[in-house]
Amino acid sequence: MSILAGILLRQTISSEMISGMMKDGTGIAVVGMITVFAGLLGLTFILPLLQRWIDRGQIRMDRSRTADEGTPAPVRLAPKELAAISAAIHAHMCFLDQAEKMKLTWQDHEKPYTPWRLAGRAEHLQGTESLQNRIRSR
Amino acid sequence: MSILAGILLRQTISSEMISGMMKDGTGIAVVGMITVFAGLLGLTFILPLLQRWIDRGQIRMDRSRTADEGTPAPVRLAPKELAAISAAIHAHMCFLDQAEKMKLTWQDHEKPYTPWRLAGRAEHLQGTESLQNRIRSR
Amino acid sequence: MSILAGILLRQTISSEMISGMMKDGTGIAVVGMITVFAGLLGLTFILPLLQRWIDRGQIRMDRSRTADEGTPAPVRLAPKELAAISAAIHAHMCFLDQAEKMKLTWQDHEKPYTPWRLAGRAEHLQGTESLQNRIRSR
Amino acid sequence: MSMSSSMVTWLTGFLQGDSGSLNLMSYLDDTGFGQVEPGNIVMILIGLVMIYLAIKKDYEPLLLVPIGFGIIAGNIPYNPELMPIGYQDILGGQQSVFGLFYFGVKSGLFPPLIFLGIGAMTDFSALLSNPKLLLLGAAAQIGIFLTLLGSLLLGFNLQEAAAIGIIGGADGPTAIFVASQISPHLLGAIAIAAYSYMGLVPVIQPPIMRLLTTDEERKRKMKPVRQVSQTEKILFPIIAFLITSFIAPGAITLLGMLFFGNLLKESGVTDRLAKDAQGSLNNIVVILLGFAVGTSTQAHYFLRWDSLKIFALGAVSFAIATAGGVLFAKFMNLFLRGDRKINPLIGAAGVSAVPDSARVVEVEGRKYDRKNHLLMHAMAPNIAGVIGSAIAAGVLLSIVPH
Amino acid sequence: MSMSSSMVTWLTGFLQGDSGSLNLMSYLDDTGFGQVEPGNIVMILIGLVMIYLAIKKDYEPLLLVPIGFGIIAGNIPYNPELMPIGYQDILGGQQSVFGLFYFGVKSGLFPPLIFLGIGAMTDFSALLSNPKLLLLGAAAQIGIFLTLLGSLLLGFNLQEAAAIGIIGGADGPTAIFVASQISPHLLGAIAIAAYSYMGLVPVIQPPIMRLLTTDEERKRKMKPVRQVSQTEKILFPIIAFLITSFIAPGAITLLGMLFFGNLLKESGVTDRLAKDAQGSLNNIVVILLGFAVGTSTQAHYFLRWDSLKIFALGAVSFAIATAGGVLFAKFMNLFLRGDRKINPLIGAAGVSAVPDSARVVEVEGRKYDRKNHLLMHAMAPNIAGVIGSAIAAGVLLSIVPH
Amino acid sequence: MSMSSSMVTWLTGFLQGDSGSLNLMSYLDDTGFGQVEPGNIVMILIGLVMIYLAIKKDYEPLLLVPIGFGIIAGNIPYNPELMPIGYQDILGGQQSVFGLFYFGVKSGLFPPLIFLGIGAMTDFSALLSNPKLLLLGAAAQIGIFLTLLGSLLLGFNLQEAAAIGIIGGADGPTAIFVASQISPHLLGAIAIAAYSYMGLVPVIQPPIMRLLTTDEERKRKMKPVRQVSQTEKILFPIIAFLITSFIAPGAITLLGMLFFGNLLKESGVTDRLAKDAQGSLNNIVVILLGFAVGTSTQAHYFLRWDSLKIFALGAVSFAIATAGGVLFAKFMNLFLRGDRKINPLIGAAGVSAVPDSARVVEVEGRKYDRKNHLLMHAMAPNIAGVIGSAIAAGVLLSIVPH
Ligand code: NA
Ligand code: NA
Ligand code: NA
Repeated sequence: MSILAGILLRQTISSEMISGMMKDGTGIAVVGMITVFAGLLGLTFILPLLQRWIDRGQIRMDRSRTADEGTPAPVRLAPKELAAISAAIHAHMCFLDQAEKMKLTWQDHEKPYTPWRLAGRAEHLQGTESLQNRIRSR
Repeated sequence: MSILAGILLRQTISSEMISGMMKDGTGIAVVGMITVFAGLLGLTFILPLLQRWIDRGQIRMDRSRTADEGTPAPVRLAPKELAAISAAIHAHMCFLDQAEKMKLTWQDHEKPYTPWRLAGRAEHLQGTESLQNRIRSR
Repeated sequence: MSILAGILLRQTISSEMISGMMKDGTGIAVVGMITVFAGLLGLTFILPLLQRWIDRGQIRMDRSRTADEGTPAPVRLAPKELAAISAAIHAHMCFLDQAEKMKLTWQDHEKPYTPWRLAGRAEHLQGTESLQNRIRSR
Repeated sequence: MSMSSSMVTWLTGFLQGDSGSLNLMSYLDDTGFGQVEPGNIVMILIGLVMIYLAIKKDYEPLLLVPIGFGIIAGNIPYNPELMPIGYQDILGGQQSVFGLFYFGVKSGLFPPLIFLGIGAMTDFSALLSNPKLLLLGAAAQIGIFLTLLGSLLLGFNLQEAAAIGIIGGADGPTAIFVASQISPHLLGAIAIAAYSYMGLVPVIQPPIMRLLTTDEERKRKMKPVRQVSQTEKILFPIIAFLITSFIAPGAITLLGMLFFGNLLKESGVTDRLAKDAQGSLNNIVVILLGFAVGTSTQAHYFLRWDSLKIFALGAVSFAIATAGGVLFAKFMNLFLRGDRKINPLIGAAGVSAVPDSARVVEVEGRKYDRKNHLLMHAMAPNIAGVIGSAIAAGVLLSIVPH
Repeated sequence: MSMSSSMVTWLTGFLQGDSGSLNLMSYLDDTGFGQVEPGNIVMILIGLVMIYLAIKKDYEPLLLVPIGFGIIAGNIPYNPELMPIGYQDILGGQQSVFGLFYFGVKSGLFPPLIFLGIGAMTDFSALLSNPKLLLLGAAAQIGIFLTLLGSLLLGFNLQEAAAIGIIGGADGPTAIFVASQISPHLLGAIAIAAYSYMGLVPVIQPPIMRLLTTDEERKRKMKPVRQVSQTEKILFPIIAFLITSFIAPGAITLLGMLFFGNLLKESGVTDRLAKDAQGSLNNIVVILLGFAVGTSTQAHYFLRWDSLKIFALGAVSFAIATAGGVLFAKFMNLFLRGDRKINPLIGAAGVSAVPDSARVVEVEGRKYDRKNHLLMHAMAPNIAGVIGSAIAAGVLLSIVPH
Repeated sequence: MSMSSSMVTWLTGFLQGDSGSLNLMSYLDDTGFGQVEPGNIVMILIGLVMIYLAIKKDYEPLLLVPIGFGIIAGNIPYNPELMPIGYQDILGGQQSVFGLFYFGVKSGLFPPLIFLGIGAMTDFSALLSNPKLLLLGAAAQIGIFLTLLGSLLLGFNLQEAAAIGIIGGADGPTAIFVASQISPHLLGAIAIAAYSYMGLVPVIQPPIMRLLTTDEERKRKMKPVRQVSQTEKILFPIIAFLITSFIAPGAITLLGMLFFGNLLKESGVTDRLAKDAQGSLNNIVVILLGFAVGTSTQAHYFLRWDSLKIFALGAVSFAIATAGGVLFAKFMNLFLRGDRKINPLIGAAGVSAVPDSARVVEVEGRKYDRKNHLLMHAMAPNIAGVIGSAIAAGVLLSIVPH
C-alpha cells in the first residue's frame, strides 16, 4: 500500500507533471481542496456568530441558560427508577392520546370480539395509536 | 381579495357571458355542481337506509345496542389505572404472541450473547413480535 | 372438478400423446419433476451433513447442547410474571439505549415545552429510540 | 527545484485564470455566486418563511417543511449545462434526481397514494352519524367552479382554468392530480398555492365565518352524534365508492384509493396493511411529494405573472368555498326544526383541509360558548369536502378535453 | 333582466342537450350509468364476494381485500377516450395511475419483493429439523406439470400452458412472476385464480386428504422436532440458495430474494433490515400488488372463455398437488419404520400457500386426535413447497422459449 | 400397452438426448453446472467472505450482508439467452428484476435517499459545539484529490479518475452517486471498493494513526463540549446547506437531502416524517442498494485488471485521507494554546465512514488513557468529512466534463 503510494508520489514529482492531463488533474485538485476548505471554513466562522446571535435572544428571556454547562455526566438510573419513569410517561402519553383521539373520532375503537377479528384486535390493542397518527394533512 | 371577487362577479354578470368560452365554463360549472350534489345527495339518502338495514339485523341478535347513545363522555382514567390496564393488556398480548409463535416456530428465539450479536439482541428484546408479524400470505 | 380431471387423464392416455406439442409438454414435465426432486433431494442430503459438521464444532465447546431436546413445551407464564419480565427487559434496554445515545449524541433530547412543540414532544417521549436507530452506515 | 518554480508559475496563472479552461475563476463562475439571479433569492426567502411558519406557528408543518426546504434546494443557483440538478434537467440521457422525485408528481402517482393514507387514517363515523351534513361539503365546491370562471376571465384557457379552480377544493393532492393531468405547466404554482392556503386556513376562514353568521347562530349547540356500528363502517367505503364513482368516473383513481384505504382500516382483518398505508408509505410519499413540489419552483420557471394570478385566484377561491359552506348551512336551516338545526360555522369545514378547517370551527365556536364543542360535527362536512372535491375533479377530468 | 332571461333560455337548452357539445346529457353518457356493461356488474359482484369472504370468513384477507377492492375499482365503467384510468390506458403520453401500479406486476418486480418478505418472516427450523419432509414439497409440484399437460390439451400454447400450470404451485407471487415473463396476456386471470384458490385452501384440500388416507394414518403421531442451532439457521439460506439456483437458474430471482430475506432475519446483525423487509416494504407491495391485480380484471379484457378454463384448470391443479403430496407421503412410509413414519396428512401441506395449508393439516389432524399437533411438522413440506414451486418455475422459464 | 412401451422408447431417447431439442441433457447445459466459469466461483467466494466478516466480525453488517448476498446472486451462472436475470439483461423488451433494482443505483436515485436517512439520524451537536474541528473533515479530503492524480497516472481518464478518487471520501453513497454520473461503467468496482474499505476502517486506520502521533499527543484530553440549543440545531441545516451549496452547486442533491433529513429530525414538528426517513425508507433503500451493487459484480463484467487497480487505489486513498486528517490536526495545534489543543487522533475521523471511524478513534484513544473519551469530539470531524466529501463530489461533478 505505502509502496504503491511511494511510486505514485515519485512519479508525481517529475517534470512531466504539469502538462497534459496531469495539469488538469492538479488544477482540479487545487480547486477542489480550496472549495472544500472554503465551504467548511465558511461554516467554521458562521456557526459561532449564529450561536452568539441566538444566545443574545436567549439572554433577554433567560440569563441562566446560556452558560457553558459542559458534557453532562451520563445519568445512571436504577432499573427500578427507569421502569417507574417509563410507566409514568406511558400513562401520560396514553392520556394525551386519549384526549387527541376524542377530538378526531369521538369514540375509542370498540371492536366486536368475534373470532374472525383476532388479527384486527391484536393490532389495535398493541398499536401505539398516538398523536403521530393524527390526520394533520396530506 | 373581496375586491377582486367583486370585479369577477361584475364581469360575470355581463351580456357577453353566455358566449364562447364562458359558455363552456358555465356549462361545466352547472354540470359540476349538479354532479357533486348528486353524488353526496345519493350518499345522504342511502346511508340512513344502510343503517336501518344493519340495525334490523342487529335487533334480532341484540335489542339493546341500537339505541342512540350520544357522544360518550371522554373517560378520564387516572394515570395509575392506565398503567395498570396497559400492563395487563401487554401481558395478555405477549401471551397471545407466545401462543402464536409456538405454532409457527415451535421455539422462542434463543440467541447466543456473543458481543457481535448485540445489535440483533437488542432488536429481539424490544421488537413487538406480535400476531401482525405472522405469515399469513404473500 | 374430478370429472374434468378424468377427461384429461383419459385424453392423456391415448396413442396421440407422444407427438407434437404434447411430446414437448411431457418432456418439460419429466425434466421439471426431475429437477424439482433433484433440488430438494440435494438439500435433504446436505442438511444432515451440515448439522453434523456444526455439531462437531459445538461439541468441542459444549458437550451438553447437541442433545435432541424435542419440542419445548409452551411455557405458560402468569400475566404477572410476564409483566415483571417485560418491565425488567424494558428497563434493561432503556439503559442500553441511554448508554448508546450517550456515545453518539452526548445528551438526551431536551426539548422546550412550547405549544408548537407538542407533536414533536409526543413522538420523542414515545419513540423507542433504541439501538436500531444508531447510525451504523449508509 | 525546477519543479517547484514551474509549479509556482503554473499556480499563478491558474489563479489568474490564464492557465487554460480549468481555473479557479472559471469554477467560481459556475458556483452559486456566479449563477445567482434575484429570482433565486426571492424564492429562497419564500422557502425560509414557509419553514418559519411551519415550525414556529405549526401551520401544516408536514407539508410546509418539505415544500419550504424543496423551494430552497430548487433555487440554489447552478450552471445547468454542467450537471443535471433541477427538476427538469436531463443531460446526456441522465435525468436529475430531483426530476426522478418529480416524476411521482407529474405522473399523478403520489396524490392517490396520499389519498390511500388519508383513507386509512380517517374515521368516517361523524359522517355516518349525520349524513345530511354531507351537503355542506357539496356546497363548498362552488368555490371550484366560480374560480374556474374567474380564471377564464383572467385569460387562462379551459384546461388551465379547470386546474386552477381545483385549488378552491382546498385539497392539495386533488389539485396536484388534476393539474398533472390537464395543465402540467402550471403544476408547481397550483401545488404551492393549494398547500399554502391549506396552511393558512386559520387565517383566511375566521373573518368570513364571522361576517356571515349571527351571534345566536354561532352559539347554537348541536345534537350529540350517535354511535356507529362496525358493520356500517365496513360497508360505507364500498357503497360510497360505488355511488360516487358511478356518478363521476373521473374520480375513480382518487376516490378508489381513499375508500380502499378506509376499508383496510375498518375491515378489522387488514390492520397490518392499514398501518403502513397511513404510516410508512404515507410518510415517504409526503416527504417526496412536498420536496418535489418545492423544487419545481425554480425561479425562472416559477416567477411569472401567471403564478401571481394563480395565488390571487386561490385566495378568492378559498374565501368563496368557505362562504358557500356557511351560507348553505343557513339555507338548510330553513327546512330544519328545533335541535336538528345546524350551527352554520361548521359549513366552513366543507372545504377539505382535513382536519385543520374542522379545528378552526372548533376554536371559533368556543370563542362564543366555551362549552360548545363543534369539532366532531365539523368532521362530517370536512370529509365530505374531500369527497366533493374529488367528484368535482372527476367531472372536470371527463368534461375538459385533454 | 335580459341576462337572467337569456340564462334561462340557455339552461333549458343545456339540459335538453342542444347547447353544443357540452351539456348534462352528454356528461351522463360518460358516467358509469352511460358506460356500464353487464360484465362490469358481474366483476363488481365477484369483487364484493371476495371482500365478504376475506372479512367474514378470514380467507387470506391480506390478499382478498386488496384484490376484491381492486376488482371493483377496475370495473367501474368510464369512457376510456376521455381519461386514462384503466390499467392499460395511455392517453396523450400520460399513463394511468393504475397502469403505474400494474407496472410492478407486469415487470415482475413485485413477486421477488414479496419473496424477500416471506424469507424475512419465515422460520426454516421445521425444515432443518426433518429434511426428508422436503420431498413432500417436491411431490406436490406434480400438480404444476399435469396442469401444464391439461392446458395443452385444452388448446393453450406452450407458454400459456406453462404459466397456467404454475397455479398448481399454490403460490401467488410465483404464478405472477412466471406469467409476467412468458404469458403477460393471461396474467390477470392467472393471478386471480392463484390467489383465489390460496384463499380457498380450507375448502379444497380436506375432502382430498380424507379420501386418500386411512383413519389410522390420520391419527399417527410424529416424533417431536429437534432443536436447531443458530449457526444452522444462518448457513441454511446460503447453502440452499447455492444448491437450488445451480440446479434451476431460472429461479435465481425468486429464490435469491427468499433466501436473502431469510439471511437478513437469521444473521442477527441485520434485524433492522429484516424488520422492514417483512414489515413496511412487504405491506406496501402487498397493497399495490393486490390492488393492481384486481384492477387488471377489467371485464372486457377478463371475461373470456380462457379465464374460465384457467379457473377450472387451477382447481384441478390444486387437487392434484394435494393428492401428490399425500400419496408421496404414503409412498415414503413404505421405506420408513416405527416412529419415523410420516402422517400422510402433512403431505397436503406440500402445496405452498404458507401457512394456510399447514393450518388446514393441523385442523384436520385434530379432528381425529385432539392431542395430535401436526402444524410444526406440516411447516416443513409447506416451505419446501414454496422452494419446489420456485424451482419448477425456474425450469419452465429456462425451457419454454419466450 | 402399446402406449406404455412407446412411452419407454420415448423416455430412453429423451434421456439420451436424441428426442429433439428438448431433453434432460440440453437442460443440464443451461443450468449452473453447464454454465459455470471460474470467475463465478471466485466472486461467490468473495461474497461468502463478506457475509462472514459482516456476521462474525460485525464489519458494517448492514452493508456487507446485502452486498455479499448480492454478489452470490449475481454470480450464479445461467444462460442469458434464455431469461433476463443479470442486472444488465433485457430480453424481448423485458428487463430483469435485478436490472430494475439496479436502476436505483445507476440513476443516482438511491444515494440521496440514503443521505436523507443519515441526516434524519445524525445529531450535529458535536460539530456545532466546536466548529473549528470542521477543518479536519476538510483536510481529509486530500485523499480524494491525490487518488485522482494517482488514477490518472495509472492510465484512467479524467472521468474515471474523478470517480475513483471519491472512494477516498470514505463515503459509499457519495462514491456511487459520482460514479453513476460520470463513470457508470466503473460503478460496480467503485461501490464495492468504497463499501469494503468502510467495513475495514478498524483495520486500515489504527497503524497510520499510531505512526503519525506521539504518545503525549494520543493521551491529550480535550475540553468538554458545550450544550447546544435547539434553535441552533434547527438553524444549522438551513444555513449549512445555503453556504455549502452556493460554494459547490454540484453537491445540491446530496447535501440537500442530508440537511433536509436533519431539519426533519430537529424541527420538532415533523418527527413523523423523520422517523420513516431514517427508518423504513432508509432500510428499504439500504436493502435494495446493497443487493443491487452486489449483483453488479457479475464476473465477466467485474473481474478485470481495472477492478484490481481500483481496489489498490482505494486502499491508498483511505490511508492518505487518514494521514491528512491527523497531520492537519497537528498543524492546527501550532496555532492553538493550552486546553484548546486538539488530540490529533480525532483527525482520523475526518474521513466519513460515520460513525465507524469515530469509534476507531475512541478505541485507539482509550488504549493509551482508559479515561479519555474522544468519541464525541471525533463525531465533529466525522460528520464534517461527510459534508467535505459531498462538496468535493460537487466540485468534481461541475468541473469534470460529462
Ligand atoms: Na374540498
Ligand atoms: Na408450491
Ligand atoms: Na469523507
